Amino acid sequence: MGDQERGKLEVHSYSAELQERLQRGEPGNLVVRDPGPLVKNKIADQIFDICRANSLWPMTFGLACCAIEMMSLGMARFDISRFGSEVFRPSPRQSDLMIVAGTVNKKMASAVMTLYDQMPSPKWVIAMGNCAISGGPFAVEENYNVVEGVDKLIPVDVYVPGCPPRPEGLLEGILKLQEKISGVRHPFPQRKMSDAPSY
Amino acid sequence: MAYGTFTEVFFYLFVTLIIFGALVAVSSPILMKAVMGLAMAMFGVAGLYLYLNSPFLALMQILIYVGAVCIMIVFGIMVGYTPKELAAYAVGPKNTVLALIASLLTIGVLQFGILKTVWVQASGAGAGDYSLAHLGETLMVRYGLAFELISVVLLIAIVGAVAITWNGKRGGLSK
Amino acid sequence: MSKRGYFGELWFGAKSLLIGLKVTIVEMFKPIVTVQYPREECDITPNYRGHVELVFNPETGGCDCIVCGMCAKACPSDCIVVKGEKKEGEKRKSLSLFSLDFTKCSLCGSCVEACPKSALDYSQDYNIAGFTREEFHYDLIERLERRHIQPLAAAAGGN
Amino acid sequence: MPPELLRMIIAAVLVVSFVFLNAMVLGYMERKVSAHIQRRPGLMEVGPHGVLQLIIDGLKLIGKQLVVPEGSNKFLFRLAPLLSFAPCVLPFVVIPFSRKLQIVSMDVSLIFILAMTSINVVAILVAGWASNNKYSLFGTFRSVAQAVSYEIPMLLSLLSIILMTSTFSLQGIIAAQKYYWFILVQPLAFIIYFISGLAETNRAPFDLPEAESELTAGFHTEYSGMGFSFFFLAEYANMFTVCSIATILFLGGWKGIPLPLGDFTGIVWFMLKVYGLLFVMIWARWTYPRVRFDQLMSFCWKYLIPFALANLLITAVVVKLI
Amino acid sequence: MHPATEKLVSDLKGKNFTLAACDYAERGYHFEIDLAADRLREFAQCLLEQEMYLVFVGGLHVEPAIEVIYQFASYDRPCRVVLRVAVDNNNAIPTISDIYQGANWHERETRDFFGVTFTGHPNPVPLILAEEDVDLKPLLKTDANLKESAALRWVRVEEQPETDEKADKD
Amino acid sequence: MPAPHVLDFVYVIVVLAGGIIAGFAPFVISDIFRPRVENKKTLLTYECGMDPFGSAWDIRFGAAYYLYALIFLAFDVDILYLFPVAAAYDRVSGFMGVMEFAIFVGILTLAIAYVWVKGVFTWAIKREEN
Amino acid sequence: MISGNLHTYLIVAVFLLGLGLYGMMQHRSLIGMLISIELILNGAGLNFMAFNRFLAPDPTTGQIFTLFIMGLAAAEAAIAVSLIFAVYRKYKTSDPEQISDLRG
Amino acid sequence: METAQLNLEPATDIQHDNRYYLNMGPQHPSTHGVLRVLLEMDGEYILDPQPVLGYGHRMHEKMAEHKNWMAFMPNTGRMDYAAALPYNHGFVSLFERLCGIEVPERAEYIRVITSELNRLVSHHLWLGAFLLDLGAFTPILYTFIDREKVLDILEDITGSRLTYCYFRVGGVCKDIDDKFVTRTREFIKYQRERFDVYNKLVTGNIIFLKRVEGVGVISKDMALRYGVTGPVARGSGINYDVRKNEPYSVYPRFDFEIPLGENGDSLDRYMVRLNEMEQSLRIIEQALDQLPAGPFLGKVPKKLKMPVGDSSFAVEAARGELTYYMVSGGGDIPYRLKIRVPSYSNLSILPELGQGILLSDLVTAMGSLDLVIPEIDR
Ligand code: SF4
Ligand code: SF4
Ligand code: SF4
Repeated sequence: MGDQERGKLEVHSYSAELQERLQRGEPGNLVVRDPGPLVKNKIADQIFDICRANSLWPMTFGLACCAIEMMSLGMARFDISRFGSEVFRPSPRQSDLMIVAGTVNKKMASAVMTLYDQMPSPKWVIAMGNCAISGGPFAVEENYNVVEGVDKLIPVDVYVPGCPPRPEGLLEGILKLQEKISGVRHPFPQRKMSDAPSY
Repeated sequence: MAYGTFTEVFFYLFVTLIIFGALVAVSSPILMKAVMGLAMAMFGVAGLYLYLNSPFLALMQILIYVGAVCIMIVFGIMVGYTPKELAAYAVGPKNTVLALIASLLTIGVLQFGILKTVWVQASGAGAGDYSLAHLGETLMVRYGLAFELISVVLLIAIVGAVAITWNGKRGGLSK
Repeated sequence: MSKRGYFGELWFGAKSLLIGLKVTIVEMFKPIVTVQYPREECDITPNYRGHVELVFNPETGGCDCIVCGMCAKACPSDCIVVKGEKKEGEKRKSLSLFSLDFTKCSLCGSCVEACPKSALDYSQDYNIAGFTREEFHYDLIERLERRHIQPLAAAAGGN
Repeated sequence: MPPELLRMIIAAVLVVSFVFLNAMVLGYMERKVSAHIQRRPGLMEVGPHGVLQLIIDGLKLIGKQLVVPEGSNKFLFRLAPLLSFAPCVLPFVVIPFSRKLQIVSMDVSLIFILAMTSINVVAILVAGWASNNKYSLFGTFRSVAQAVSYEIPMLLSLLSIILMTSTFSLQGIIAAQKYYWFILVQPLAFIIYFISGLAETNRAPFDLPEAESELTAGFHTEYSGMGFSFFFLAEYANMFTVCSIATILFLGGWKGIPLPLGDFTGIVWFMLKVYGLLFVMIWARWTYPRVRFDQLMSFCWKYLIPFALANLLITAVVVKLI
Repeated sequence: MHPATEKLVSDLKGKNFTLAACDYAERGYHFEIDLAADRLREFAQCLLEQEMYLVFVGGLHVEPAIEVIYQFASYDRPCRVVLRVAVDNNNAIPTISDIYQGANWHERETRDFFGVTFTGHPNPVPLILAEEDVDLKPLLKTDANLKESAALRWVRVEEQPETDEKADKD
Repeated sequence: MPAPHVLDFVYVIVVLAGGIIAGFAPFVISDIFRPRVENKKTLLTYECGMDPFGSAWDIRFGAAYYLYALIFLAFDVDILYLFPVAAAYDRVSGFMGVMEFAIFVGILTLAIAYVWVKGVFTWAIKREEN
Repeated sequence: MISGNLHTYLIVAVFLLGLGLYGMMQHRSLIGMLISIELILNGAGLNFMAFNRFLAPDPTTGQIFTLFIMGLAAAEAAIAVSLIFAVYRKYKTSDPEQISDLRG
Repeated sequence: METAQLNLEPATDIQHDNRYYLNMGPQHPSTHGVLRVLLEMDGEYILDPQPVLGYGHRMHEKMAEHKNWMAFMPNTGRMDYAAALPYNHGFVSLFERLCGIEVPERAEYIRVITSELNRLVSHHLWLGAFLLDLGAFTPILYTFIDREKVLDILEDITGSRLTYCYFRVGGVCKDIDDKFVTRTREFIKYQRERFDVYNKLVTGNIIFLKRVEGVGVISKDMALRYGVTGPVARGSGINYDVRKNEPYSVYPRFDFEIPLGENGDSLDRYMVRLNEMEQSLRIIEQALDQLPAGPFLGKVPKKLKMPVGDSSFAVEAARGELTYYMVSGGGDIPYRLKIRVPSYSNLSILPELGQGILLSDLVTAMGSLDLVIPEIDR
């Protein structure tokens, strides 16, 4: 391969798709084709939903500072594995949950989109940290590179604010996601409302 | 015997495996599939060995052919070549029709021969000691020299193959 | 082959591997260190920086904010919007809007330090999560009132 | 229906369910043991102490979309998990769980197990190649080279036992350990066998094919949902097979101190031994770093095989002398 | 002064480079020098021979031309040298990435941020920004806040309010 | 007339069939219930989030791996010959058996020694030779 | 009983041989030929075994011969693949016209 | 089915070398976040690894040109999030030097203590991540247990766990108390014991040694040409540490050593960092002993007025020399702030380091460089 072509490989270029989404400010309809399941069965769906909610395998996908807190969550002090989510899968094919932990900039954005696409459905996204939610401290006037919120690129299910959020915050986000998926808040027994965060 | 038909069914299965596998092996353009076909045929042959009273050989067939030869072929070729390059190994013109005729002819002639020949069953054939230990004993005592020779053959194969492919330095093919 | 030689290597290696196994098995029987969060409350230090919050002043029954706008000016990310209005018969403006866009906050503390009346402080909310961004655009006055109504929560959030 | 056929079907059902059960137990064990080694509780919330987690995981994987990448060879891509899973149930047919509990007793049981486990390599080869993914191919080549290399010390160490017993029948081998376990006379063979077994099943520190930090997920990078889970089932089944062979050949199989459990004594002992070995496997996995590929290979060829050969020769001589 | 530093100064003087000493306590570096673009490589070569390593290369957008700033330091003594080189009319400057390999990325980055061309650079492709952003040059100032190069030179402001000047020099 | 061991293998085949069914059924169930959503790049080969460069099938991985397979093949077959020998080891008269066995193993060792000396197991750092 | 009949085995063996021949002639790639050779060798092995079972008085001879065939097949495969490597090294370029659809 | 998508070019196009290209990253477990390395490979060998940066670019330098020091403080804590306090330190010290602001002694001591604690935390993280790269999963959990202890101590005074914004021009924003002192002392004792576990589990392990010995050798000459600093340079035997070489803050008052390696391979870098942790403990101990009373925040004008001109300040961050170079045009907002981050130079050595080594070795070498990518990209 010549130097010219090599140079091309080394350089990143945005996809047209990314520019579209950035311009639109929302991911739009990502589904290209959805024949739907062969059989749609309510009860089966409910069972599967409970299973999905309790077995969220995240993808190892740390982008910046928040990634360290995401790692902390997997470690002994906080131990995400209590909820069966310690199986951090390196490949998107085997993961259910994408925790966007950190700043997404334009260069990274296309990778984020690709990885999201490559996850098999059903899939969920948690935007962790202010950067992933809205660009955080980098959503300033002179911003030329940071994407102000991953929800402009891909649909986000749960937002966990903070800079960085404490690992408990992320855990709370995962619990919220479980609630969203299965309709029940975990863990059992349910927590009393007064214990819930004050807001 | 109550299971006569039962086992017979599996006999047909094995024969089908052989035929189908062999067909895939010779006709599939994808190396991987061809080798899978080969493996299938080997399985079938192993099955037939069972019916020929030799489970040991059947398992050896699987171990050697499926577990070693097939893997070696695929692996050896795949690490060394891309499909495009493999395509370049064509030797001679492709002549399917001729090949078909020739092979059909061979099969026909031989079949005719087989069916026409009267095979004299030796007395006591198939009733001898089929145990593994007996096999081993024969191998060591009667065919002792051959036994050693085969190891020499394999040694030579290793030495030859390494000598051909290994260029003496770096973990790669010599260029 | 390194300096240890063929067998030395073997011996050294086997020994080191066994030592490794010993370490892990010893650790295995030590108590676990996990704080099982939703079931156990973790001890958050009182100095934890949660999002910014108006301080409740029990003497006045409200907050001390004088709507000077220093906090909004100090904020590097423009998270804070303060508005006040002058009520009839009052000398100073009173607070009518104090909104915080927590999603942009970097918890730097500029606002807290800039406030001349110490009317701002960090909250203790460490475990917030929500389904939309807008959930984190807080109206701090409303929050203050709420916590004022619920004195229990005020004790936790207002120190 | 002839009773024999019924027996066959029951056997098939038993074996298959045992494979699933084993995967669940092992998966749970692995996650719990690793957690405790790392001083955390591990699975807790799904079911009491998380016992239901593996079932939930399995169900979730069933409900997961199966992605067949565009560039892959779709037929082989789908075939590979099946090819990996189906043969790995077979060794269970001949494993003697106790004096009586053995589905089929063959003269050549050991060879049978070896033959069946060797098919797994083909499955990996097919899986990695069909994915058309560089990381998968990488993982595949490593995996195959590793599996085939370590098969040799494995065979050699087994041979030294066979030299002593002159039988390939597993029950026969257990019977030969009437007075002492073979681990006492063949410790080297046991160690070699166990190390090769670790490598054969791609367990850490030999988990190069799945080396996360290098190859993302190795040969099953592209597999999602069920495809992925079958590789795991197969891995766990193979682990069980490897450990049960070690138990039978070196640890006296189902033999043990009689317990007041009647016929179940054998099973209990057998399972205890096998899961004890499996625990060691898991323990080792969570202790060591991963070796490098060339080190892995040279360890096999420079240390294991020469030692195994020497051990074999010595055994041959000693057996004749005694 | 450290003998090696003395040698450096005198050696450079011999090659006709005059280092201007700076007050370390105020400015954090010891020497500064302005150079024309054509002498840059020679200077870098000298410094490499004196075992100075490259701290960074950075751009500075000023009138009349963008300046590229190099900082060198030494591993075994406190000695920092700041070098300023103005780019020529075509926004170009010779590369030193073959002398200091570490400059390779710094130069690519400067190219990204300021659009400076480093002539002779082996691999002049964007490093931090993407292909589409070649024209972005984010660190260029707008005309409104662009300053003269001379206006950014160190001036000792005695009348700094509320700060008491440190008087010590080395 | 099938030999009795054929029955054993019928067992094996039935269990294999059980395995295949057990391997198939979850796929079928999964096929029924699983979602089939496709995004734009869902079917793209994964390569760390970038579009892959070319096909993996166009890669040659070099002969280092191949050599292992090659040596393995010969070795494996060699060792498999030892199986019947080992089974009959107690039947063969003393000295001769040991000798034959030793020679065989010796030849095996020769192969290892050759390959070792050749340096196949040493993976040196490879610098590009210009 | 078809499984108890020598003819069956012989016919299957011949079939393997025929297919092997077909493959040898039709397949233009060396690898394809190697596969075909393996098929033929298998046919031979099957023949040996069948004769051993039905014709020979000593049941071990045929088995041992088949074993040797396997060993030779393995050695042959090893050498053949190495040779293919060598051939490839020798003739690096090849005629574009020879490209077929053969893949991996 | 039959892979018909594959376009067959004429055979003359067949590449006769074995090269191919492989993306490692941006989403890859061992690229520590968002580094993308474009590998030119031949089999398992890497011919040319080219890092492609920018996946974590967060425009810190641009933002610095629009903000006064206080507004830029949060950014300094977010560049190298694994060890944010040295970044704070360098930044505030730059202004203090420039504007001649006195810093109370106590503040300097607090800065040193917290910075060193932060260095410890960073090395904990590195140690775990490095071993994770080598395939050992458990050590990272052990180091994180220790790390959490420090984080608790730090959180107690700074309010955050990771992205500190604690130092201020003229001091620090919150005083430390006795609780902090006792907890830190306890921790020092605890940590010293933990080294034993690390050593037994990791340093003595043959697999680990085999993986790191002689891998990724950086010679002195190479280090010089690339401007490598920090533990990476010290691993190659270069006795360079800003804390000793250009002493700042109150570092000259402490007695500590600069651990040095010999060969410059990954093992040396590992040992250097491990010893550095010990040295950090020593510094903290001494600082705690000497801790003077007094104010923690000096007198600082509300609005800094900086003199015109350029100045630079170098500190020893956890990964090496961090240099802030500021050009000011007067006023309180810098005209230009160039941040020289240590990992940038340390990573730029990778293309040369990674030539001709195995993929696994590349992972080892990268791990031993201790990269924090958003720091590199800024
Ligand atoms: S939200 Fe804060 S901590 Fe998280 S990535 Fe962004 S800047 Fe870093
Ligand atoms: S903490 Fe900082 S970023 Fe957050 S609101 Fe206050 S000033 Fe703004
Ligand atoms: S700085 Fe304090 S007093 Fe001023 S507006 Fe903000 S909160 Fe109110």
